[in-house]
Amino acid sequence: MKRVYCNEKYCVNCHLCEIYCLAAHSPAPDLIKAFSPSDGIRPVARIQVEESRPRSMAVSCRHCLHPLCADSCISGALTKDPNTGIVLSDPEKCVACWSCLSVCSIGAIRKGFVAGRPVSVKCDLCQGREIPACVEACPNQALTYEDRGEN
Amino acid sequence: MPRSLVPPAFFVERVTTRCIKCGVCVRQCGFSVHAQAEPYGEVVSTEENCVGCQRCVVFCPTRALRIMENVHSVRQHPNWTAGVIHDIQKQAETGGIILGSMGCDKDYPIYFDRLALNASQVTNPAIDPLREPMEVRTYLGSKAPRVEVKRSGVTFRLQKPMPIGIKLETPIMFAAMSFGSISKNVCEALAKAATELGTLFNTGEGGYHADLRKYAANSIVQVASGRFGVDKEYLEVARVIEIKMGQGAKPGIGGHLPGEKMTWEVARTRMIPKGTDAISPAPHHDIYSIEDLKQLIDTLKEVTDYKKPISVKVAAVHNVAAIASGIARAGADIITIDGMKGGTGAAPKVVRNEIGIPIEVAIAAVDQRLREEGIRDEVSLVASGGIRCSADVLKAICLGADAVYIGTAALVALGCHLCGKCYTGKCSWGIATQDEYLSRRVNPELGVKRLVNLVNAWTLEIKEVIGAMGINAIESLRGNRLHLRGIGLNEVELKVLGVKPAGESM
Amino acid sequence: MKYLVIGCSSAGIHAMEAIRQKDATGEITCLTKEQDLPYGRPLISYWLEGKIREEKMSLRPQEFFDRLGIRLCTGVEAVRLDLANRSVLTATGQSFTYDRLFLGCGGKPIVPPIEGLKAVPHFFFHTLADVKKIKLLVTPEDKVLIIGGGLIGLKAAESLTSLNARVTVVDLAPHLLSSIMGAGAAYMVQEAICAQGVEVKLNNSVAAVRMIGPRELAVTLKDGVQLMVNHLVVAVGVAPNLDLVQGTALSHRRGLLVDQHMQTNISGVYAGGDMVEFREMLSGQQKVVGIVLNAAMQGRVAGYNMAGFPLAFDGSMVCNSLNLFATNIVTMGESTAAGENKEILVSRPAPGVYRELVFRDGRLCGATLINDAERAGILRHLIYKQVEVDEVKEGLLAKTPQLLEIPFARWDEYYRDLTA
Amino acid sequence: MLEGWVRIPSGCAIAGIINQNGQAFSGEMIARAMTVMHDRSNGLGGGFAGYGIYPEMKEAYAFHVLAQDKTGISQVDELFKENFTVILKEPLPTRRTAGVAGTPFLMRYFLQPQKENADADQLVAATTLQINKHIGGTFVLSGAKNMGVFKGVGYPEDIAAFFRLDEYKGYLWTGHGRFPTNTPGWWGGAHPFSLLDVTLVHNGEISSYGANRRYLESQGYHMTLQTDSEAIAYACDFLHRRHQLPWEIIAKVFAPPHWWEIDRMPAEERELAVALRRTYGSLLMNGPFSIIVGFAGGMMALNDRLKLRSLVAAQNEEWVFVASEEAAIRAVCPEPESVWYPKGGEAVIQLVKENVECHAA
Repeated sequence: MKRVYCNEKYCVNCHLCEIYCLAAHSPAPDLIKAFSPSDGIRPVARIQVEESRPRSMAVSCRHCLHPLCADSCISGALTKDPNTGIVLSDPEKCVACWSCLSVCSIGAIRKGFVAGRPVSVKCDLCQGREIPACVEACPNQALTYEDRGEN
Repeated sequence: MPRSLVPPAFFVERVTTRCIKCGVCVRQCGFSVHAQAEPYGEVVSTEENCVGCQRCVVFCPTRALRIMENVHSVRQHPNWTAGVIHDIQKQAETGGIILGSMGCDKDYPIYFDRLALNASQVTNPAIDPLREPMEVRTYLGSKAPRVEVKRSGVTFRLQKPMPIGIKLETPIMFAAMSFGSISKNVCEALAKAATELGTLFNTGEGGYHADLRKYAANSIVQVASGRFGVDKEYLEVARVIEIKMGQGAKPGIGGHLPGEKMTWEVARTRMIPKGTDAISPAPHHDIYSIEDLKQLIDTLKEVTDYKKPISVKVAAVHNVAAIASGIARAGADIITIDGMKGGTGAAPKVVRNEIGIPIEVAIAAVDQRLREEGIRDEVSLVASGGIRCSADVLKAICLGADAVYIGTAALVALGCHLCGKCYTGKCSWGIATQDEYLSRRVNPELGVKRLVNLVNAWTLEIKEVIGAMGINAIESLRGNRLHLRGIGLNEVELKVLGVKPAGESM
Repeated sequence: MKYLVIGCSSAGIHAMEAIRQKDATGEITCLTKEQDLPYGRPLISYWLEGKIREEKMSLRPQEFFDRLGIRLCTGVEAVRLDLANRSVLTATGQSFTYDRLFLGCGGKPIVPPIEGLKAVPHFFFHTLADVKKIKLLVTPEDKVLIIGGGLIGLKAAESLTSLNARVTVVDLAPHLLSSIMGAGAAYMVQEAICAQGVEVKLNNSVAAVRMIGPRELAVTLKDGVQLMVNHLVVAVGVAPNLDLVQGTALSHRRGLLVDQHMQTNISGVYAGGDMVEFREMLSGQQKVVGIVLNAAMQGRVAGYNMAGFPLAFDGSMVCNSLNLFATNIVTMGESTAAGENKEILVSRPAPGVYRELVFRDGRLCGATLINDAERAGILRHLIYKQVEVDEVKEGLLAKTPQLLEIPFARWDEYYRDLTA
Repeated sequence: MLEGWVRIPSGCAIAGIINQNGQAFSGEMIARAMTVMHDRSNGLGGGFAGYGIYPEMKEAYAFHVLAQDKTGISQVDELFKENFTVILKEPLPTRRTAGVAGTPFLMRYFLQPQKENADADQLVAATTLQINKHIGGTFVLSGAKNMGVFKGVGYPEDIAAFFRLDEYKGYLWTGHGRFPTNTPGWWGGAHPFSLLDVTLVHNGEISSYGANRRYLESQGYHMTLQTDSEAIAYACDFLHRRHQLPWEIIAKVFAPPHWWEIDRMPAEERELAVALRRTYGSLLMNGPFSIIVGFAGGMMALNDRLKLRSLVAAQNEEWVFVASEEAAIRAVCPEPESVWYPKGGEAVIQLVKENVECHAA
């Protein structure tokens, strides 16, 4: 399946991937409104940039074959779609116990908010878009969206 | 020193209603202009540091930033311009030479913009590039005076082999920019792009990085006055060897790469101790006359078993025609003329702006002189310094060049915004820097695509234009000054360029 | 091939998923005594607090069972195992035969030896039915005594407080959550809970209880103290549910014994989850590890093996994450203080945040994190893979974990084994 | 401004007839072929080259010289005296013809080099260039052994009549009708152009003229007549006489195969093709052209690489014809055995048979 890969050598620590991921998942019409939503709770990007100068790297969900997060989810909110292979979190079922956060081996799940409720938030590979927003936003082609033959 | 009198060169205007405080500009500015107390906190800017490289403007996701040049820093005065005044202030505060990078920024006339190209019409048709192959392939290196053939049955065979010729699929090459002044990623992008385009790249005087030797078949390696990185393997692996006698941006002076930029990798490639300043003296301290140069040319030919063309690069100075004639007679196969508007990583601003002549007149003069002496075909002529677009390439070839180098244009393709601060090594675009946090900003894979796109675009334009001229092979354009007309040039300029005024027919 | 799965919780579901992945045509039947679609046991406290509606609680929607072609029989309790004839008898007399059997019966609440307990009404905190009963009977201002200060006890305390009951928790151990954390961290949790009005009695237990009125219970503690409460909740812990196994040839100790392939000593009979005892990878000892993740992994391994796809399970690992009032608690690996040649480092990177990391010869082997769940999974991975982290200890203590600071040489390899 | 100063683009008619057995035939035949192509020229230029027309004086250099006035002629006489002995000097025989007016002085000389120096050809060539460059208004129409060029302002058929071509016999004739635009005709600008025995008739315009000219100038040639045909003629002389290249190779210099064709050639052939383009790139004739080069003993017809000008060839027994139009050929040879249209860059080279007596040295 196609996944987002980050080539750490060319990540320039600009965080545009985070900004455009957030915008893509926000109901707000544009970036400015997306960053200052009416309910005052700043939305969380589903990709995050690690910084350890001079190096930096964007980390997002690997959509594992046997995702530990789905295995440890007590409410069945986190499931791996059998057809697309994408691991999705259902905000209505999530009770924010953060078990998923405590087992995701690369720390790709974050504490977010949907309709004011705390829920787990993770990369959904921007369904409905040709290329994920983060890959499209990366100015240095450090993020690529490709199928490397891993299941 | 107390407070500097030099006003900020740029003002940072931040539209606060648009700023989402995301900190992109803070992290991207190589000159630490923007700052943020804590994540998503208020962003403030120290305008003195700004060099106007537009990195923040380009990266700001909400277009909240504008960098404006401070044009009202002095009372308007025709003689005492802002530039002159600020230079005096700086030197009064530092007592040192004002450094500059990139090319001459004085508004000398740009002859390229005063020359118009021709088109064929009615009496002979233009050639349709969509139907006919437009041939821009060029060979660099000296040409044989004549071809001797032997008839064997119906076909013919070459009796005497030709001197080595380097095939360029397009008459555009990447200019000499040393590893040390530019980052390794940029070197790799240039090398790989040249290989993909079937043209050459020049390593510059900084040696040839071990990792890039796989592109050696398209490389021109430089032997400069510092002899940096020159050893047996360096000469053997290269396709062309170029003796650097001068550089258009700084004729008559040497080069200086400061010790701070001398990282381990740069030092290893230059074969000098880490941390030392890399000084390439002017002149070569073993070439004080044309015969010494001939000796070096012969030595290089001998060492490489006469398998590689030897090029000599000189700056365009007043007697460049005589120099070129001497170089040709000294056995060089290729002469590179670097005009005064050529770029540099670091040079005293006064040298960069005031010494040398523009490439247009230099090429015209050299081509004319070599033709008069009947030795034009013993060498290939390469124009360099300030080539900005495909029209410049065409006009340089019409004036007599076999091919051109692009340096600054290539860097602009990779993101350079000509802020002119390469000498600081803090280039926010990751080009003229060895700082790993910055140099990763040029992804060679992306860089190659951009460079290949640029050269392909220019080559397509060249094919379209020569088609319009009714020519389908670049050989017919070389030295074909009849296809140029001068616009707004005076009598003397027309004569030097060997070009008729617009309005005068063939 | 006929597959029979007893119990439809995390272990059972993952077993069936694995079977269907390797055997597209096999007939799969699942028996569960739960009345409706399967739900995650830990959700019952969230239901009680009204944080989740019942129709949203199903671990897997009906579509899951239809897609995998599973015959789900709810409200059917298996009561007798006939290993010889490879069949199972249910409470209503039905009999199901099998070629491969999976036991995922999970755990059973432990009933402490309290004098008079059986005679008085008392709740357990184990199933949805339990909490539905509590919701029915407990009214605001009722006084409730919870026996057991572990995860279940404290979650019960939290949900009952949300029903405006006045809760007291009694625990045998010197501090709360003694099974998963050390005293220091536990004290912080206790402070947070008491601040919400919960009373905590430690080093104590209930000696006897007797009914003195329709909703009046007199409780005598070990230290002789008398308490008058309206309700009693038993939350001492959960033990493997071996009802079905008793009297059969299946060997067991505290939990059902299985090999690396999750197969019991009877061939064709597999098991997984809370009812099983298996090697805990850090200590190497046989333990019952009753966490959802472990049940899922064991179920999946069992499923593959049942479908003839040999796979070994390399050991379970303790890893908990829960919220108590506003405090988030994550513990993993050897997070209790015990154990030799261990170096325990504590840091408070931000106000209200407590991070306790346990190192043994340059490797992480345990962690207790309070209000510090951000990217905690990275620490779990360091423990699970026993990564050499000696030179990055300070970084792990001071900041949110970062992959860049882990001495992994090549990221594409790291990614590949993640996705495999 | 003198027409000589300005390069005149010209569309034209060209034709060439050769008898492989060296059998001489009257000039009337080429005139007849040119007549059919009347509309391809506008009467401002016509001309012919005849080979083998002075059998009785074939060892002497025959000069046809054109001058505006007597002084021109006397200066020419002076110049010839320096290196040659003048065997015969006489006006070029002409006939009053309606279509031809304003005729300049036309003289014919038969010369013999004084010293038996080795390179008589070089001397003749130098003298020709000298006259064209330095003697005002005076041009050498042709200067070589046993051949002559007859050209001027007028339709080709009138020029033929004016120069009484019917009275000459030669084994090879080429003809040209000119269609210059924007200026009245000029005797010096008519085709064919010649240098020693090489003559050139050319239909078309050379876009690479600037590059060709600069290269030829650096090899010692002086462009005086400002027509690109002159450049081609000098290029033929340079490649054939000074560099001794055979005509097949010269065709590959003027109209080389494209690089994609070269890349596909076998190694040896490719090596030669690359060498030719590298060395003589500046003599690549770019732009539309069809030319017929006449030389002692044969002729070559050639089209530009893209065949943007018409050229057709035909063969009948020992005759070979080339012309801008098939009609011109059929006018003199109604049923040729074969007719073909040579591809772009594909030369038609026809020599007189080896042992034929009239073949000049």
